[in-house]
Amino acid sequence: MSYGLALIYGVLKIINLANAGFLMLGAYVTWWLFTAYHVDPLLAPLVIIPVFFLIGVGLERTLVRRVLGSEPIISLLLLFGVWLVLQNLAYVIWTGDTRSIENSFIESTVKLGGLQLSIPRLYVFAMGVLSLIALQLFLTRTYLGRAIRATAQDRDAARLVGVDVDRVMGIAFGIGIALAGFGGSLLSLLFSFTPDFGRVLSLKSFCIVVLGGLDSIVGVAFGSVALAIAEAFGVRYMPASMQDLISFVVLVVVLVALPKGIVGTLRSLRRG
Amino acid sequence: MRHSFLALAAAAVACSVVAAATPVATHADNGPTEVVVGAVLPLTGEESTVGTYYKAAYELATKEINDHGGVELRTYGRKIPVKLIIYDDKTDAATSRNLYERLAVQDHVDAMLGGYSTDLVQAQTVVPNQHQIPYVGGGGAASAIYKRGFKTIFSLLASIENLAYTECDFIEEMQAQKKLPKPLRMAVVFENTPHGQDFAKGLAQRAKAKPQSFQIVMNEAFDLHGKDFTPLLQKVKATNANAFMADAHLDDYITMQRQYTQAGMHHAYITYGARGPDKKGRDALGKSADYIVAASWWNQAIPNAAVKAFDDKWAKAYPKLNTEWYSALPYETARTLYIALTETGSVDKAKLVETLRHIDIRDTVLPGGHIKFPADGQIEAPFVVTENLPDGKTVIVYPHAEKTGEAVLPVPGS
Amino acid sequence: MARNGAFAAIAIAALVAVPFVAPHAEYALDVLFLIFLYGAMATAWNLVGGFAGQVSFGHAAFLGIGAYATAIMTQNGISLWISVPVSALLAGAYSLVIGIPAFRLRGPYFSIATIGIGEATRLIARNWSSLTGGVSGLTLSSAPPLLLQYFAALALLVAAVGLAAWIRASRFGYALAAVRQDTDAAETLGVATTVAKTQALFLSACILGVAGSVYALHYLFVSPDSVFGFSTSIALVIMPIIGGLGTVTGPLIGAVIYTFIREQLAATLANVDLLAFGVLLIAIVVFEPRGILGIADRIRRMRKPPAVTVPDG
Amino acid sequence: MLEVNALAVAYGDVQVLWDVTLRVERGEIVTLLGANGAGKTTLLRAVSRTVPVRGGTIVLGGERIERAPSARVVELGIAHVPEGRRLWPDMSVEDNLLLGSYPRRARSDVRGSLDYVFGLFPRVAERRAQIAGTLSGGEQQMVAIARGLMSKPSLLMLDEPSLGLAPIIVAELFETIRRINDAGTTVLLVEQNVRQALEIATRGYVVETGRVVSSGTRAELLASDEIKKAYLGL
Amino acid sequence: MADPILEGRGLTKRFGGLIAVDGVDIAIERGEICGLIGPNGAGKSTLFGLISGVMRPTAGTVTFNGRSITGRSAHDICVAGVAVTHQIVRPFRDMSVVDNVMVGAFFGHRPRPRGRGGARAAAMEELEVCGLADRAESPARSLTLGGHKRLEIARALATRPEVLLLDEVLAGLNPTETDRTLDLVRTVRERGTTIVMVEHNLRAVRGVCSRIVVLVEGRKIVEGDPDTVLTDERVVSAYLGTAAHA
Repeated sequence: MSYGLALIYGVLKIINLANAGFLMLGAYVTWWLFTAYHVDPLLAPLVIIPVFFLIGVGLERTLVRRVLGSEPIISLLLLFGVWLVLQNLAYVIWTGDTRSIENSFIESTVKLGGLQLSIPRLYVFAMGVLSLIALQLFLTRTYLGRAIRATAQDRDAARLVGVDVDRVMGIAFGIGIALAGFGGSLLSLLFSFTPDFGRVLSLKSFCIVVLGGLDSIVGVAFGSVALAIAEAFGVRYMPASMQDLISFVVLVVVLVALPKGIVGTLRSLRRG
Repeated sequence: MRHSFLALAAAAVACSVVAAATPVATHADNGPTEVVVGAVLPLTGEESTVGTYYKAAYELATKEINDHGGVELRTYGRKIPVKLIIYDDKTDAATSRNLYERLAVQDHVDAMLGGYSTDLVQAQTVVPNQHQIPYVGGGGAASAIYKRGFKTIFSLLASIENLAYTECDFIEEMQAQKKLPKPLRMAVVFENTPHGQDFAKGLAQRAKAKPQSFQIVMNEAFDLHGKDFTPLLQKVKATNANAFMADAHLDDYITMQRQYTQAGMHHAYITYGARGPDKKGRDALGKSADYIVAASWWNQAIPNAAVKAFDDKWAKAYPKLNTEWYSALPYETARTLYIALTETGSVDKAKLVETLRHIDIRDTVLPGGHIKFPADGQIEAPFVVTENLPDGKTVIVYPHAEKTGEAVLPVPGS
Repeated sequence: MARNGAFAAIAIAALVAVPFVAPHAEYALDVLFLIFLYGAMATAWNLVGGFAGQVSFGHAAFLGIGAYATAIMTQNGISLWISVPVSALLAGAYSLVIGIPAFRLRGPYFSIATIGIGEATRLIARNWSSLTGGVSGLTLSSAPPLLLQYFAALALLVAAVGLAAWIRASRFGYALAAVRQDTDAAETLGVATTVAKTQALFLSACILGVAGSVYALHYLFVSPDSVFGFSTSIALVIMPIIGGLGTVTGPLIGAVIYTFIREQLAATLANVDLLAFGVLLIAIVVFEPRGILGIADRIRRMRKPPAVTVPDG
Repeated sequence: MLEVNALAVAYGDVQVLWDVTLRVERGEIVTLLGANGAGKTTLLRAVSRTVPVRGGTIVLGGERIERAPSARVVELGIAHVPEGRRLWPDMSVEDNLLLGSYPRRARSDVRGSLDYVFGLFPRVAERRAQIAGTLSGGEQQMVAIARGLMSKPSLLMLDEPSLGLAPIIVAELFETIRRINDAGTTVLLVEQNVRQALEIATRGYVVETGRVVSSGTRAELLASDEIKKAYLGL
Repeated sequence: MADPILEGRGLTKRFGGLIAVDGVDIAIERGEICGLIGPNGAGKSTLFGLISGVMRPTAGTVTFNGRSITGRSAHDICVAGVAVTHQIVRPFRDMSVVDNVMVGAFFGHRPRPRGRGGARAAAMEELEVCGLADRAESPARSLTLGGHKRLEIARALATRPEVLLLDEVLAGLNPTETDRTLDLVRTVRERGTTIVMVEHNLRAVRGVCSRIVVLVEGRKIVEGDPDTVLTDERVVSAYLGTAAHA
């Protein structure tokens, strides 16, 4: 999900347009495991996270690394190409049919006070928060996590303390892709999907990441809350058919007006 | 650079000359060797599910004709086999239009079968109009398509306004039986497409005509292929509606109904327009799809022998594809074209259009029992209203002629 | 230079002659028409994305505005002599509205912002029913004859490529090339870089505006999802990159390949087109960022003895 | 312990070092002197393997390292404290320090290393929870050196540690460097504050446009004109 | 100084909490070669940035030929007549050498050269001066570092500047290239262009500059003729440091 984007951007300084593709793929793999092998969709991430991680590392090794040194736009285009390939492979393999996962868990709800809440929604929300906490703990408490942050902030300095920067970049890309797959797997519990699934969601992720500041994980959490509020609030006053407009407009306005995101702007104000 | 420019120019000229040399099919006096019929369908992309059915149905109807030697064209005094050309437009309007153009100018089709989904049909129908080629469609319901004065376009798919009217008639009957409250306060949400707009328009007209039966308490469009309808559903929840009247594509229907259930919403009456009985939706939604009322162009449960026969035929030809309305409609579409060709007796396009304009087919599996086109070319067939019942059962509850069971209304638990 | 001109003249003459040599080849004319249209569109995108190095994923907005402007004016009986230039100017005006803020961003940020702008424009078009007919779009009643369409598209292509060729060799072209390679260095050499980028975007938008007019008159149907669609923006990015970014003929070559793959191959082979484009894009970006022209250049150099090898890096 | 022989380094086609040869013995403080752009920083970067070597050899404790990856060099006991501190500004002081003990060799005794650097720099101990980017220049320099020491190096390479610091802090800093050396760590020091550097150095090398132009003990260098020539072009 | 061609007053630049340039007054006399020296981090390049419009000063003014150019954009300032070369060379790598210089001729040059031919002629003239005429058609990326530095100068000269700011043109050059570049600097001065150069190579500065301004930690500490300045104790200790226990 958005964290993956922030991580990849932070460490490799590239914008990952392929995120949309891996998000979609995460949803499809969950569905495929469920329909073909009756794997509980809640367990699918156990497969998806390691496999996508390896795919991410492989992608970084084989393709992304070759263009890291060149202009940023080149890596953007490369990952855009990866997205096109993923999306259309999905069309070939799974066709454009709408897919969705159905089991009793997905239908279940719970009453809390007067409110009826959907259990899968709560679950997805909780997993989102948990993954954020896990990621944050990983990044702040482990050597590898610290090395990732160090590489994001100053690659050369990381090298000087003995961090294998190339390896760390591969791992960061892998984690980013694994998170996108995980996100897709979670979202497959809530939505029906087609191979085009990731596009709008991914643009929203960009919006969230831009809101929060491109390389800040905490900012991402902040950004997603901000966007959710903006959408819920906006739809009250405008037709629901304009719902997505909100995120696009927020995306452009924030990019132009606050290029460091809200958290980044606050941070530089504090330092200034 | 120089070389490439030269190569480019050469390639362009070469390709056009080659194309120019392709012989134009000419009809000898004793008629063509085959009748060329073309269609462009969304075999991939968003609408590929239905597109695949359309292809299967067109092929089935064509195969039946060809198994009997082709269409009988009396002008030439013999049966002539049909050559069916189908292209894939990938659910893209511009491509769809270009490929119909290709059917017209390169494949020199004698007639066209229609594509599927409103926006594609809207874009593609300019081609048959421009080339004055007869076009029989079964896949674009929006009335706007047929209000453009295109003279060669015919459609077996009745308009969504009709769908709304049929549902309203059914609701009135239920109100008379005290199964639904009167007036019915409707929260109308519709996809922002001509399809959805027609649905909302139909309901609005009925609410205007019969305010004592219908009231619209909310009327709002949502964007196609939305991912999160919770804000919209919260808005619906905030109204005092007792009916939830939605119109949506399959994916949005699944997502929205799931979120509806999860939000713990209940209404005495709930519909998603044509969505409801289809297997994919029921598989995806499970119990959440129970009690949804739908109005459809066709249903395999229509209790008559012809429908049963079609169902069997379809199941035999395509054991992997369920019999859906989008099996029957395109099948009848192709059959209509072949009947019209036989009646015309030649491949003369103007004459064929003339035949279609006056055609009246009585042996159809479509509800209402006959196929006839009004001046604008869009059929005015009635819809069948179904209700999903628990355990995957579906009953036809309206009209009386096709009825297979009693409606369970209001929705239990509401 | 002169030889280039001569070849161009021969090519144009040949293309003008096609309808007369082969009057029944309607389908060939149709394909050529599409190549011209796509070629002009790709050339227009290339002014900004290739010459000035500002990769935009939202260029469909300009095509859409041109198409809608022409459709609306034609429906109201306004002559094409007026509606086509007005369409171009409206698209150009829109480019100024979005270009001025967007060019405060550089590189990938600009690209991401253009995705947002393009999609926002599409959504506005979908919802502004009174003007755009909403999602149902607008239908035009009658098309100009195919021959006229053919020549109009050819003229547009010649104009676009001519403009590109002229810009490339002009003072303006130097400004754009300098902006692409090092914006800051260009600035310190007196190039008003933001102005140059904005001018390029304006010209690009105007060409796309006219292309939109041609589109509307050919398709006779414009809807938000067809003309403002993201897939159109993608096509605009793909064609020049395949052919050769920042060159004059590259976008044209890209358009030929694109049209053939998309309109010919893909009609019978499902979903291979975008997949093929994705693979092509990856291959080109990783192995030969100069596109087909770059590959051709390599082949030529391999065949000829290396005349001057330039010591590098 | 460190031997550099006929080292040549170039960035692209810009050759920065030509045929540089020098030695650092265990326990010494060796200083590299020379004007800006002479190639001192590049020499350190060549040793820490963050710039490719074109020719020559670098030998550390008997192992050839001129082709080794940077992580290996750190593992072998070289810590390079780069010019401009290069802390990770958005991380806490503690995280910066902990990453300093990234090499496996150092991880076993992180606690001990922390105690050692906190003892050397009490101020760093006070600031351990603070975000590094918000420290003052002097504090950042202390953290940078402390981070280097966290890898338990046998050779500490310092690049312009006094840059941009107030004179009082510089004096304190040099005193600390001397203490680090006393505790057994060999030091290779690049410093523009020549006089101060020579005060604590055992020996020095003068580098001019990528070549070693003279070398000697502290006394020899203080006595010669080479330094003034190298710095002021006199 | 009676009539300085370029003058900065109270120039200050802050980056966050750091003051890179702190209230510097600097006046450049018409026709001189002025050296701007100081240890690393003294703020020399920042000062150049403020003058050339690449950065906006936090405080202070820049006047050129008596008119304020404070806060104007870099391209405006270039067209007005102040050109700058970059410390790290920034050629347009995909262009030929002459095309690189033509950018300067096309845009920085007033009056505008007549068309492509005019710009090319102007560019060739500068390439001749800079000794790059024989490499005119080579791709810019194929030059050596010395060539790149001279290309930077040629490009800047093509804008016909009255003042040329050279940022470490000698850095990384070998002695032969250094001498060649210094000769070029003298030639340019003889054509009437005023030169300000940031330089670390003090021997070279001594040889070519008529006046030196010394910056330390963002402040101007001393200025004057090279011999006086370079023996000034403040300068010496800025470069060599002060002994802690001296």
